[in-house]
Amino acid sequence: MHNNPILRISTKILFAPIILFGLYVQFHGDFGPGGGFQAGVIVASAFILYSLVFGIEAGKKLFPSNINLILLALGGIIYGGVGIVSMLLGDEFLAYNVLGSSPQSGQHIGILLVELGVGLTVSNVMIALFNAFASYDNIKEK
Amino acid sequence: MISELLINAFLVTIMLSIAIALIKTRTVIFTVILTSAYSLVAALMFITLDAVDVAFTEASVGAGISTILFLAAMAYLPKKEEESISSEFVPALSCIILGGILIWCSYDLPEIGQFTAPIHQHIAPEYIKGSKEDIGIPNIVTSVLASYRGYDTFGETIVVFTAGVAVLALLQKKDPAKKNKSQPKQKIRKNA
Amino acid sequence: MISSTIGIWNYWIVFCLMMIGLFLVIGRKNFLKKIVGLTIFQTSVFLLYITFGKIKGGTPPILNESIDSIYSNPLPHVLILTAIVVGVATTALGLSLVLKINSEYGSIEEDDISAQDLVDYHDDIETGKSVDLKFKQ
Amino acid sequence: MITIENFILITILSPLIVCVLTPFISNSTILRDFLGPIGGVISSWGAFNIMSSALNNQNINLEIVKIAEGISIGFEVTPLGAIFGLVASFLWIFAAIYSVGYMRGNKEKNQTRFYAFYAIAVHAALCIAYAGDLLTLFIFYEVLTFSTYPLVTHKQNEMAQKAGRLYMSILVGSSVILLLPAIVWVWVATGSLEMSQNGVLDGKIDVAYAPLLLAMFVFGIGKAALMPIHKWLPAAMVAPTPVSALLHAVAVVKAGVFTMLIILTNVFGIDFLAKTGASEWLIWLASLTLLATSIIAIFKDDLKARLAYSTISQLSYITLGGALATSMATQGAALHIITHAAGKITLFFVAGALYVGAKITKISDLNGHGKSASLIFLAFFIGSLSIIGVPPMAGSWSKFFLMLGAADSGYLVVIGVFCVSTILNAFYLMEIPARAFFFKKEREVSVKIPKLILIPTLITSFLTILLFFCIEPFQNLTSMMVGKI
Amino acid sequence: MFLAGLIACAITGILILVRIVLGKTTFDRILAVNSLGTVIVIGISIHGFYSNRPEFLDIAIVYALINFIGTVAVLKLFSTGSLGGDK
Amino acid sequence: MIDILTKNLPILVVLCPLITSLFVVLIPNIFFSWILTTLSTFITFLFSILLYQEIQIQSHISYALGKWMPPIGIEYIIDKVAIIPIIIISGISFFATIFAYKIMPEEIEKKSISKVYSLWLLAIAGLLGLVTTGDAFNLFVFLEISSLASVALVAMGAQKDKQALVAAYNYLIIGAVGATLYVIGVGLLYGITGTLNMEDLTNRISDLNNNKALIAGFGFMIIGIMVKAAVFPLHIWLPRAYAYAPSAVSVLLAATATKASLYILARILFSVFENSEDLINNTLLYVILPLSIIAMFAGTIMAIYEKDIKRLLAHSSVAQIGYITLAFAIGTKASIAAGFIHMFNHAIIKGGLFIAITSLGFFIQKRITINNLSGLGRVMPITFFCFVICSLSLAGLPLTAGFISKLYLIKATISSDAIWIAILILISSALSVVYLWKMVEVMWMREGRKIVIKENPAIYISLIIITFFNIYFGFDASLVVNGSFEAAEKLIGDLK
Amino acid sequence: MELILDIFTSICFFIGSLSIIIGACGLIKLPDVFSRIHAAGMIDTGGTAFFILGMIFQTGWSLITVKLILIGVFIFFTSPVTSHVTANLARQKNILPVGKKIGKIL
Repeated sequence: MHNNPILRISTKILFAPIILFGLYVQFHGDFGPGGGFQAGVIVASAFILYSLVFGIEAGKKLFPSNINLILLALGGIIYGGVGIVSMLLGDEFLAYNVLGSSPQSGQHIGILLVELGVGLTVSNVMIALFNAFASYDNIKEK
Repeated sequence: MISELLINAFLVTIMLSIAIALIKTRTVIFTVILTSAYSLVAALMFITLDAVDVAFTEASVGAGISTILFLAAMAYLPKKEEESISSEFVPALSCIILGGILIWCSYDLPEIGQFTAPIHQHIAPEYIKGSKEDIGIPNIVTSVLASYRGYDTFGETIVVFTAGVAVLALLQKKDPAKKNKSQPKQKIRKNA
Repeated sequence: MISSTIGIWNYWIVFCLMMIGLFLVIGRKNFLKKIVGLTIFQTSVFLLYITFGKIKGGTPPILNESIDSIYSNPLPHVLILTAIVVGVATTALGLSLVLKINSEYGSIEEDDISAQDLVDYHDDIETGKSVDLKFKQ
Repeated sequence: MITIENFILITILSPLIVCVLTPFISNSTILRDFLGPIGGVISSWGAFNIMSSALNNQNINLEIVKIAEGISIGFEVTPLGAIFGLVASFLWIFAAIYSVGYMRGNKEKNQTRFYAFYAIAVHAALCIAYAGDLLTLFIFYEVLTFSTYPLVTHKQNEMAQKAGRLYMSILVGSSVILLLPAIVWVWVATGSLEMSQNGVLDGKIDVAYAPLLLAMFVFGIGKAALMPIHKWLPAAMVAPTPVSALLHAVAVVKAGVFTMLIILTNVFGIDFLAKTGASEWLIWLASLTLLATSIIAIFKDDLKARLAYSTISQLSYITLGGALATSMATQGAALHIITHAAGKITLFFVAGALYVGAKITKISDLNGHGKSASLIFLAFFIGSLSIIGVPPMAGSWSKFFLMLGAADSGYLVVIGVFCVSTILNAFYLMEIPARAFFFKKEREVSVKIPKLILIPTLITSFLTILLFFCIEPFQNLTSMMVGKI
Repeated sequence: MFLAGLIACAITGILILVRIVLGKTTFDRILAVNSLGTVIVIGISIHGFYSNRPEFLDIAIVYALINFIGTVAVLKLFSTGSLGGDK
Repeated sequence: MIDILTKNLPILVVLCPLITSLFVVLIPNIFFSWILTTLSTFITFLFSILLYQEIQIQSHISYALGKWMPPIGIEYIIDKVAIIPIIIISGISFFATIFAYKIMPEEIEKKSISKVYSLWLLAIAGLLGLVTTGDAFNLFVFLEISSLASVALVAMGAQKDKQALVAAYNYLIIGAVGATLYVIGVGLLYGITGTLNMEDLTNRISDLNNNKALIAGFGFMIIGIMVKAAVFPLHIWLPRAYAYAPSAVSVLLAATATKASLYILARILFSVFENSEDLINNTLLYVILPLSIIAMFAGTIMAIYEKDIKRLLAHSSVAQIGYITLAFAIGTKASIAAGFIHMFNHAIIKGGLFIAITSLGFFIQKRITINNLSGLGRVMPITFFCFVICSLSLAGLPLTAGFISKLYLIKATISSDAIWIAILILISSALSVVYLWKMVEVMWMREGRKIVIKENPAIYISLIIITFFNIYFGFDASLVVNGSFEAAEKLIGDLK
Repeated sequence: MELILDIFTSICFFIGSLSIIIGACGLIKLPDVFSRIHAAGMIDTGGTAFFILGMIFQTGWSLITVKLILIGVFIFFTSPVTSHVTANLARQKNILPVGKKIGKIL
């Protein structure tokens, strides 16, 4: 597929809009269907498409695996961090009300951050999974 | 109402036929594609059942990502499924029994779509009301997901994280350069 | 009887789908097929939950000022969102195990593998020709 | 002034201290070897004091650990316990000296381990003697089983492994499967684990169930070696002889019959037994065991095996005495613990001495050795007479009381059994001195017996005679035991 | 009107399914699946309008995306034998 | 600050390992990742002890996550029952982590060690979350966290022995089926009650008598949990998973994994469904009781004929789980208390046994079969001694923890007029002496290879501590016994 | 006004339906992969275009319209690409159009 210029160029063109769409789903999740998971998967699928067309090594060059690992943990840390901050501010775990000036704005901030955490983790896990599977070589380890 | 029923019936028939085809087929690529199709049809079904977010997720996660994972894994696996020697009678029987129990109990389940069912009366109204008042987000699913049951979602993020770490740890590539350096290990052990 | 049957027939189909999935898991010996079966099984369970959440004449639970209507129950949707992701995590882990199994055993059929294991076990214990369990680098 | 409670601690703790100290001083052989006898002296000093205060009818009670609500480890001195404690601790002195001689003479390996476990076995036996409730009794009963396992399998070879397996399976199996539920049954029925002098079960348990409960106890106490579960005892003969002496004379089997007597008198109560006749079947079983094992003993050529079967039959005397459920018979049974201990330990000492001195294990090889080792065979002779029950040896007292008890209870057949068994006893025991003194020597083997073996053997044989004359304090204790308060 | 569109989509879907089942070569099937995806995307969009909640369009986009990536993946699998290669 | 701590203790117990796991995965250094893991488990243990003290004062803590009141939001419930598995899991995991220090780098590639520690913490966090949660669906999520993490941990044994992969695979599939069955059950119950909160569920099913969906939902839930708890016919994943996992992992799993599920089983039986008495009584009498009795014997007999030691211990776990479920099945206050006592004691016993066996195996560098153990008792006296103590404790020798549990179990059976069950329990426990003694005998009697082994304190320190607990709780069991009785009282009230 | 829009929509839908059904029939009827690509193209282009046009008539000008256009553009982009790659691969795997022999068309 590497030698197919049509596919390569169309992938390059589609790459940015897909990620844009992912971000839209991520941040529009409060108003329409969507949210962290879906956005994460869409963003991940952009990278997966890239890796499919240009090869896994190129994909890893685009998105190095150590950054992938850090972001993978970071998503969870953001999520947990929101909970811990709310705990430190004197409320229960994941009680977003204290995060903002009013309960509603607190909830908004909380949900935004939390969804961001979910999105980060999901997208990075999906990319990591794909990379791990696709670059697994079948030679018997001896 | 009839049209809803029709769409439902149509999709369900497709799902059943896919499932039966899955039992029949022994080719791995077919199995994978049929699974993907099953997820896709399930996503359509979710749409007709008013679960937009779920359909969204099922389409992207269930149909998209898992299919790609299946395909990626399939590349290294045998392409055909062998016929098993052992009888499939006992598993089939136990499945039929379980299914029978479920069908038996379904007579006491609330009818589909009935507004008076306890499930719609007990907690759900508070979410629908609260989402507007307490949280101020139109998408109730998001508000329940991220706030009311935010801890579930946290756990689920952790599940995804777990799976990621697990797969990374399992399928870690061994550095071919380091293969020869296994000798010092031996020494440590003797000292231990 | 008939009216109630119409009210619940959807459940029946869902149950049938579930059991087909379960059958694939416990009846088939191919490791990949088992995972596929698990996916089917779980997806069917999701359908069950979503069916519970449906209200006749309801709309998706996204508030809309212009429409004044009944919203379907959002809670099952949330639960299933969680469950879908859990399901894909399980699938991914299972697939990675299957990959490893295939590269170690050269097969993913249960019969084959247990036969190999049996031979190994026998070698190990009965004849004392013990496998050296040193850490493979 | 040392209070009587502290005496209990002294008695039971000194073997434990010996056990703990032994591994630490294993470099200095002499110190290590004589730690045992020293411990024995201290311990028996305590036991003497306990016995004297028991004679003064003092109530001695000591709670050590409270494990949980309603369960604790505690000690209480009963008359029977005082006797058994004295026997165990006093004979330990000689057994310890003897084992030093034996181990050195035989150049055994792992002596440190041996002494340590030897001491812990004695500790367990003493704890059984002074056990204050059923649970403590059971706990140390098990400790005794497990601590003697390394002793039995001391040689660590195939034979020892098999014997050890049998030993453990019978003793642990019986005690866990039957004794423990029986104890818990009593616990549930009476609401406590206490024992009392007149029994605790009267009125607390359905009379129809009493024989069943008794059976659970009787077969649960594997150490008493009643007929179907006696196999472990001959099997355990692979152990070094000091261990056999300990097993068959001092600690293990005596702990078994002691437990049996305690159960019969202090849990069931002899009145209750007599009233309900719950123990009737036990009389027949014990009689059967008694006769059968005596007959088996006759056909055994291995000296230690013969002694082992003899032990089984003598143990049945004690069980039978308890089962007859009259005060006389019970007294006789209690006295038999002492007298048989003194006699049997002598016999085992002799067997060990012959093994060390001339590597003789078979009776048929004994012919004509009487001259070269006359003192040893004399000791054997005295010991045998005591076991048979000939005055002026101690054994005559216990047999006398047992006969009286049998007459009291009305089971005249039992008297017959006693008589037949005495004849059989004489037959299989007297063969040995007879062969030694009167038969012709077949091969020339020099018998050299170390002093450390000879001296304790002679002392214990002398004890059997001494006991005949000072039986009174013991008899007082036994009558206290059956006395109604 | 919308229902008519839906029914048309359903009929088309069934027809395409027939092709998938008949198959012949794998590429036929891939082609058919791709077309089926398109039809389903249209169907989802129409269903959104039919039930007065056009939010469904997001799903349609995702569906199209997944359809595309899936097809590319299957094609890649057929051309190189694995998803990882860079041929 | 202290105030925040005390207020949030229930969640902190779970959160501590959970959050740390996210960081551990980023540390490439073996030593530092271990330090962080140990620290985290230690703090968790500390938290659980603080929680225990808190429980003595308050007796029932309900923690509303996100400040949403229970039926709406997710609730954490900690009472005198839940505290028992919490203490077990956090305590054992702490000692297992200490044990892992030396043994983990030997069995697992250096590159993946930090990931393994991360999974390790996730498994612990999952188990703790399982125990603390008061929400039926949240339970499923944590069930999955713990099972996915444990599956991955088991699979890491593949670097030693490829059978670990199949073991892990079976564990995964069976576990996932179990979890899905559980979800079906929860779904059916949700369908008829409309709630997921367990306490709310209890109230709302009280007026649903003989509802078929209720019965089916209950059945599916129980089956799902029984799979996870390895109750007899559903235990097939367990022996292999324990046997082929890396040493440290088998210690962790054997001591903790099934305990959490057993606790959930007890809770579903006696707390969630307390109002449908007929259903529960029938289940106990006709399902769980026979299964437990079969499990007791099947597990023991399998163990007797098994020659791979880790599998042997795993079979024995099946039997011991049988004891615990049997205690639940009798259903009186005393017997449930006995079940909890045994749960606690079995955790420390199995933990000790697995540590001892795996450290023996660590030195022989072979699969730990019965033949390979010969003579090891003489070269490794400390480990051997601890092994003997722990096995005596398993066999129920007096003055060890195992005796206490057996004693109370038998007392409970006899006082509920089931003397034949008591005898059966004792026969099975006497049989268990057979396989334990077989091992001791081999190590003690046989001549081994001539090897000089210096035992390493880093390995045996946790073994000695756990062995000490085995003896200590044999002497002073009042803590465990009182706690268990309070738990049983809390579960079934004063009714029985 | 609405009526006119509805009529427009109806017409569009009609054409769209017609084209997808014809495309599907083509998929079944036509003899080989290469010719079937044409039929598939019918569905992908004609059908999508008309249906989306029809729906745009319904919405007026809003975010939904943008999304609809996005879908249209996306499908316009991707389906020819996939068709092309499919045909390309089919050729590589030596699948020949009906009636052609190896070497003739290259």
